Amino acid sequence: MTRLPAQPGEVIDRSRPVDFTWNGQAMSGFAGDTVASALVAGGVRVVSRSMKYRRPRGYISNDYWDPNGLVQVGDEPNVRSAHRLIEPGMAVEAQNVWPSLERDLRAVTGLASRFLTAGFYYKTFMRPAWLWPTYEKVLATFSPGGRIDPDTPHRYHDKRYAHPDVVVAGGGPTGMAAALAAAGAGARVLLVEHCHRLGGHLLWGDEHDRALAAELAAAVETAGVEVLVDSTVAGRYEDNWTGIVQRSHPVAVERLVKARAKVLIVAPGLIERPYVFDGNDKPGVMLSGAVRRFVNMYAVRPGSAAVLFTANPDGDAAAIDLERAGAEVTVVDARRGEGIVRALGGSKGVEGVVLADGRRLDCDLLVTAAGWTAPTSLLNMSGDRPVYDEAAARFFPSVSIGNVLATGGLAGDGTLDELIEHAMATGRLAAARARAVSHRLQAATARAVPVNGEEPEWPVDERPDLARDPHPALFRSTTHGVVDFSEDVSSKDMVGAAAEGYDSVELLKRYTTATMGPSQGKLETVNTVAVLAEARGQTIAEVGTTVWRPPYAPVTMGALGGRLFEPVRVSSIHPWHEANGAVFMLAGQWIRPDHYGDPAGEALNTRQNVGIMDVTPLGKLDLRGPDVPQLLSHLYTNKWMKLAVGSVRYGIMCGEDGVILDDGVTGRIGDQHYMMTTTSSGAATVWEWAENWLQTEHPDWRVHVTPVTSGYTSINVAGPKSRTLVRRLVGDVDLDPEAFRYMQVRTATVAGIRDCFMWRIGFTGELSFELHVPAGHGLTVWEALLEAGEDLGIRPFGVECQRIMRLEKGHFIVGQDTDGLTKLPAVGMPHLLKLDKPDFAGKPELTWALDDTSTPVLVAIQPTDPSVVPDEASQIVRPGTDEIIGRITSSRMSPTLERSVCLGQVLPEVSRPGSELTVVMIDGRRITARVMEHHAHIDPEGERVRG
Amino acid sequence: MAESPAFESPVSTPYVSYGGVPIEPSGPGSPLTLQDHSSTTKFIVRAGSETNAFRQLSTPFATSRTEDGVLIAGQRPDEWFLVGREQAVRALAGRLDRTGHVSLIDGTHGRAMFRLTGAGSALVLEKLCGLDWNDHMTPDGAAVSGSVAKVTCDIVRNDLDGVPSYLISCDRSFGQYLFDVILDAGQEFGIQPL
Amino acid sequence: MLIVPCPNCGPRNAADLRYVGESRPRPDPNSASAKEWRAYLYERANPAGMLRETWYCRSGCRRYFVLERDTVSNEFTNPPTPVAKLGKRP
Amino acid sequence: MKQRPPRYSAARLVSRAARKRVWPRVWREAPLRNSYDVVVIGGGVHGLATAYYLAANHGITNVAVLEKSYLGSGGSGRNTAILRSNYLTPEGVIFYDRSLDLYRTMAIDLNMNVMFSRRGHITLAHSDASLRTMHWRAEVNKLQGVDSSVIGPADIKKLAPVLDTSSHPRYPILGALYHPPGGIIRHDAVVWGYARGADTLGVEMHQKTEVVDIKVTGGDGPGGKGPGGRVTGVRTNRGDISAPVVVNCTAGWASLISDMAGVKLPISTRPLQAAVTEPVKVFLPVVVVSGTLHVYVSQTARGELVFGASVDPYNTYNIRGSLEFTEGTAGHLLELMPGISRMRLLRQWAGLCDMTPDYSPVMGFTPVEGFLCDVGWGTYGFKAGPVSGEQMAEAIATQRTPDLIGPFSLSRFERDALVGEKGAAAVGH
Ligand SMILES: Cc1cc2nc3c(=O)[nH]c(=O)nc-3n(C[C@H](O)[C@H](O)[C@H](O)COP(=O)(O)OP(=O)(O)OC[C@H]3O[C@@H](n4cnc5c(N)ncnc54)[C@H](O)[C@@H]3O)c2cc1C
Ligand SMILES: NC(=O)c1ccc[n+]([C@@H]2O[C@H](COP(=O)([O-])OP(=O)(O)OC[C@H]3O[C@@H](n4cnc5c(N)ncnc54)[C@H](O)[C@@H]3O)[C@@H](O)[C@H]2O)c1
Ligand SMILES: Cc1cc2nc3c(=O)[nH]c(=O)nc-3n(C[C@H](O)[C@H](O)[C@H](O)COP(=O)(O)O)c2cc1C
Ligand SMILES: [Zn+2]
Repeated sequence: MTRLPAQPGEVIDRSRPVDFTWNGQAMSGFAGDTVASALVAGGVRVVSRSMKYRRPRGYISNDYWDPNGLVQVGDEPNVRSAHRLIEPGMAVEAQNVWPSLERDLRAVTGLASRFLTAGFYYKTFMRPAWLWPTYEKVLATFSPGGRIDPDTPHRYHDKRYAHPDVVVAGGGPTGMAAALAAAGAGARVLLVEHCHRLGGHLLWGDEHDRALAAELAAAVETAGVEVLVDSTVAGRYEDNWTGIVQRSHPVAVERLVKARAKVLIVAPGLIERPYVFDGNDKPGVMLSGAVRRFVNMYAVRPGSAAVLFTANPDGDAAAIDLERAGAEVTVVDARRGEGIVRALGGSKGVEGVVLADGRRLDCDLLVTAAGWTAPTSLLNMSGDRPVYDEAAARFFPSVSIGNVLATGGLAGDGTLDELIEHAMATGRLAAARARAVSHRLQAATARAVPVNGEEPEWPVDERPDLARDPHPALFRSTTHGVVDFSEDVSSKDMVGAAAEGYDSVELLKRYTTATMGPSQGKLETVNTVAVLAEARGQTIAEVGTTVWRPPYAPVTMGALGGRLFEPVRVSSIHPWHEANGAVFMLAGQWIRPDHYGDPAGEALNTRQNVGIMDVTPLGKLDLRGPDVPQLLSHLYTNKWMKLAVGSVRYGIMCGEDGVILDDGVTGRIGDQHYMMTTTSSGAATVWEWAENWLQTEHPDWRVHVTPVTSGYTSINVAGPKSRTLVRRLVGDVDLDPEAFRYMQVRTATVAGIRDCFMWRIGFTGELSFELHVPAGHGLTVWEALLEAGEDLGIRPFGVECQRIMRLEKGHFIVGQDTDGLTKLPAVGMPHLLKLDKPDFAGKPELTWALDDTSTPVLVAIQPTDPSVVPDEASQIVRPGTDEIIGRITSSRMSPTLERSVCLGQVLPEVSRPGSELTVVMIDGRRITARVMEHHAHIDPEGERVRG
Repeated sequence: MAESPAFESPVSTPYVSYGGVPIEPSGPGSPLTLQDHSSTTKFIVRAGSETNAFRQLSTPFATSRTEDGVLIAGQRPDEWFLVGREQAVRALAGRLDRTGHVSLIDGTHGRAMFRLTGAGSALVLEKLCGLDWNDHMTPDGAAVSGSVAKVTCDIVRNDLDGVPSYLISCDRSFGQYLFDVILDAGQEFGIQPL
Repeated sequence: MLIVPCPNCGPRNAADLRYVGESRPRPDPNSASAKEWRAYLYERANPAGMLRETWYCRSGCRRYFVLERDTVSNEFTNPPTPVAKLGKRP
Repeated sequence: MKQRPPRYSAARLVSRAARKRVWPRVWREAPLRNSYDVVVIGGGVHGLATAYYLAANHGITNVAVLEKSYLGSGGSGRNTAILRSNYLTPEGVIFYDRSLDLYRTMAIDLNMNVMFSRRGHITLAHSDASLRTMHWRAEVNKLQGVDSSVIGPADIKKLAPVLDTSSHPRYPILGALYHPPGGIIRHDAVVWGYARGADTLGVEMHQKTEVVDIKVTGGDGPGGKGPGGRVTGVRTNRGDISAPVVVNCTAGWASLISDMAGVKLPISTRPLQAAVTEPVKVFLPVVVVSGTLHVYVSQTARGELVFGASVDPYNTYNIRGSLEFTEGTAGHLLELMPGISRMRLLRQWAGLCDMTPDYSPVMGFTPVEGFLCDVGWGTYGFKAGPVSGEQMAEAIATQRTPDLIGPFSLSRFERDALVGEKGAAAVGH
């Protein structure tokens, strides 16, 4: 046991033991322990194996970034064991080991490591080519992560937006101080801390540090700052849109907070940088911060005989902590020119170290405190390009971005007091700038409370610069240590890659994969750059860094995806459909009945008796104003200036490129009142299309366009008995065929419901009445129809039946029988194109398209064998060849004709009635088919609809 | 004339939570409530700034006010919602000067409408809508349109006796979806249907 | 997410709007040559810098309007109402 | 005469390591000269392949590839590396299929293992309309000899067990277009392989060399540029270069380069984003695409999921990326495969795409003599790199447009002879 007696700053609760398993073995720790602290307390030294060479690895940084500390917890892969708290019953396993952590058979690759330099795979496995798939499978077994269970459910994740004045990323002393100062200056502040509690590095500091942490945390609480712990500011995006992932949430598994920060304060502190030397990845080689966290926060002693290589006060403090914990400590001080060269030891971990002066010391813990990496990630995302400072041996922010302010260790050094002072100044500055932004926002926002007074001054940044402590530049490329622990890349790999010409930092990265693993450069960036600089004989500043990109820390797909808002639309008859056996289909956002069990039967019944269909999704636009005819003439390709009140007309709309956009009927209901119908999927597009013309090209036209699709429940009553049925429910309209003719519209009272519209149109080719009932009474009318039509053999029908019937009738569907290049002349309705109008959308292209003989046209097609239904999208080829000259766009078995019927697009040369076509079936068979004279397979004269 | 049959709401009862558990409606005294107001009469007025009706309405874009029991909300630069009891709305609409290019459309059937009331109602909206619901940005009376859980809604802040309250309306076909989504978002704050 | 300064509503999330594209004058449909018309349909200036473009305030005021934006920095200039870009002051 | 560099092979890898010999540079750094026979602008897969095939197939070796940043810094280093040829138009299908042919033998041809993993590619259909488009593509493909077919949910589940093929999701999976020859490749290796191959044949690659102007004389436009003119060279940040042939292979920056010559393009530049998760053990053996949900995803040999969506909603040259992208795409991926909920996103990035109105490229000669374009690659141009290089090289060498790229000429817009690939390319990859 290496659990120490109670430590003054420990965050574990010894009264609450927690049992869990490690690779199936029972382990225990205390509430508050991380998986890492509990494992190390339990004597575990090796937690993983390295990615390529399978070398045993122990904790190195003991924090979220620890490249060696990724474990499998239940069905969750890649859990940060130095960050995740233990829970009762947790099943923790080493991942990426085979067959076991102790004996990984793939470790043989370690022996071959001198051949397997970075990028070796680009130079091998090429011949014989047929073996590559096998190599591929073998390589895949080296994939480094844990495993997922395909059946893991995506549990309840949540999202929210936030509009704070100031977001503070980082809850260390400076983040807390900045938050306090900003709140004190009147700002609404959101303080976000990646770890489980506020305090930052003070949590593993001395008594004075811990007292300060507690004091600041308490002050933050009373200051009304909203605090999110175990939460990460994952990204800063356009206009300070910040994404925050909140892991510990009372209701949801995780929650994504999307905050529009008026000012973002970046206070992430610094990340300790590993030292590159031979053997630096042996278990027991640790960073000073790791040791201090183990000892001070978790009362765990990670070793008993320590050699500590230090270049800074944090290293010195680690020595004191270790000694207090009862370890023997030998200090190797870089500031006195002392150094370490090589770690000694076997697969169980470090056993000794060779010093620069040639001495050999035994140890089971080798600690390094070699300097810092500035996690400038959030600043980079804001457009900052960090600059290297030789003297301080780390990168610093360079440009000042108005609404993103850096403070704390990231911005410079100094005493805690000085840092806190800088942070307070930053908080005040942030609050003042947020005030200016807020004023501007509020002044510009129509609905906001009007703002009084002048816009506040944009305060200048008068914060004194923080000092930069000199730090020895401890970089060594010649010692062949590991640079990227996640990716198993050594300095030797890098020097070799640079010599091969991958000698800019970006090429080096991509060739060696350094900085591309789970720690994303947090530990290894500066060392990578330093190695390359040395290899090229350049300075670190000249080499520059790779780009940091979001997220700041890896965040789960669940948190990002959350629950998707996917709206669904239903008509007011939907509950009835559900209760009456409808089989539904998705049509865009709509859910609507595809059929009620027997689409062919529905079709036959509608042809013989009467059927009703819920066509509510049909787009409906209410058009009012004196200039509606102008608008209609402009949108449609045919004429609209003389439509009589009570009449309905069909029209096709084209885009400016002449391609068919939508179609539908529009009726004139009153003097200046029209109702336009569009396809279900085209409703929104047509609305915006109409608004576009009205607002940009023709602001003088007085037309109000209002979408009323859901305002009316639309019911198509179709079939030879439909008039009989409608007559039973409508008393106030003369339904006589002469009085209410095909393509007319009336206002009616249906089943006692006033203000309904009734059109005599139909897509099915039957006599039909389309009823548009105020939606709050839609179900009433539907049920009234069913009741009144019982003796007439009424049956509801769905989309599939409608498709059969419209195809029998030869009506095309925009987007199915036409495509993204189909222009109006191709659908064979020349009467719809009126080029003598002064202007309409697409006019020039349509004029030119009339002369086009090379693009396909729409025709009706019947296979020679009536029992064969070629699938939709079957291709039509020139006989005896594979040359495509057309395709079937729609096809069905017609229950009425008891034969297959189709629509298709074919080249004009074979479009004449009677032309024989060769259709390639999906199974490869070729069948013959014939082009028909009319689009309509049934009733080409239209007697039934007019009936 | 015969009375019209009862108005069919787009929201079906009983109410069910996200997890499928039925939710009992509560009384008006509950701290956070969601109420279906879809049957309320809603007229849409369209009138350009050159019309008399525009002046009569005297409710600038993005604001609202109440006249004779009718809420007048300036939902778009040339568009208003008149919301209230049918008689009152019709009366107010009847008084509008219709000369010029003025349109009056009955939106009662086309729009679902819900009232979200309670001190925490802004928190519920914050989960669903990216607009800023803080008091200074969206004070009582504000009329705004925006996407709520990916459905475009017209929202009027219409406090009840000083308690924050929002009238949220959307295309009727989305009514059930939106009602469910708001109920779900409000679970952590103890929302109850009314 | 980008903030787009709607002249009616004020600053709004870009997701509330639809990007229509480069603002281009429509040639006279009765006299335009095929070359001119197709240039209108297909050619794009696509500058790296200031671009006049059309947006539609889909979830807000439902108005089309033209803004000028720098396609490198994504900052808007000369919005129809004086809405300064959030926080991007020097 | 230069010496041929040592070939890559396992045996040499071992022997050189044993003798501690460093491999020579993949490509050399030559001084920039002031004249070349051909200047290729853009060091992505298109530019490098063009240069390589000029040298390899036509013996034209006095060629410089000018790249303003590092090789592969554009779309070629940022793409999701999906290769397929299951397009919609016959023109498209045969064109992309030729590219796949070249990719199939590339490792051996270039002596660089580009790791083409021909694992199969499925495009999911969630509506009967998209199922119809899948059938359409499958039928066109078959007629061009390309292996594609429509399969049902049961077969989909067999290919990718992680997919939720039940009827519960908001967008249930109704079927898919299955394209066995599709797959993924190690995109950077393709770039390096072409650069190394071209270098071996004498082509020069110049990094950090930015073209700032193009010299044209005799044209109709201002400064003698534009239609009717002819190219005489380019101006760079490192000096002027004269060349009778200049090729624009700059993808997202294509309009800017083409403006320098006075040639107008039908191109809008939009960012396309992608992201990668942390690695986990391989569970997804095929490439999965869903047009309805705007996602495509594959798992690399290292175990990461690499995924992307459709282009960003507005034009910009800025590639900072957005939260909307990761949020939306993660949400859609979870619809398809709830089991990845606990995987973590590692990094997101973006690249610029040169979008054309019909989702087909713009290739070949322009109204300025000597100025050629190989642009308009949008979100789908990586797979086309080899065939484009081959055909562009042929066009330059023979001074006539090869049949394979005839349909993609710039003049098709003026003629309104678009090649509609939106149905297969908008999110398809
Ligand atoms: C996220 C993403 C995913 C994608 N996924 C796929 C996919 O799965 N499959 C697929 O086939 N395609 C995909 N693509 C598209 C594909 O990446 C591109 O179409 C392709 O890489 C274009 O190659 P290129 O050589 O033409 O251009 P690029 O690789 O972009 O090269 C152009 C080069 O020109 C340089 N340049 C620009 N201006 C100048 C100048 N003035 N002087 C000198 N040099 C200049 C640039 O620096 C750049 O390196 C994707 C693209 C992106 C962004
Ligand atoms: N970080 C260390 O290991 C360490 C150790 C000793 C001393 N110091 C010194 O501390 C002083 C600075 O204190 P400080 O307050 O700047 O740093 P700090 O390290 O005390 O606190 C920074 C906090 O920010 C959190 N954080 C970082 N990025 C985050 C993000 N994107 N989202 C949410 N939380 C995030 C971290 O978890 C950490 O708790 C400097 O002098 C520094 O040298 C730091
Ligand atoms: C197919 C593919 C896979 C990638 N895998 C990784 C990865 O595993 N780790 C990583 O950090 N980045 C990965 N990247 C992203 C690169 O690090 C980098 O972000 C991208 O090439 C864009 O360059 P930039 O971020 O420097 O602008 C990958 C990129 C691509 C195109
Ligand atoms: Zn607006």
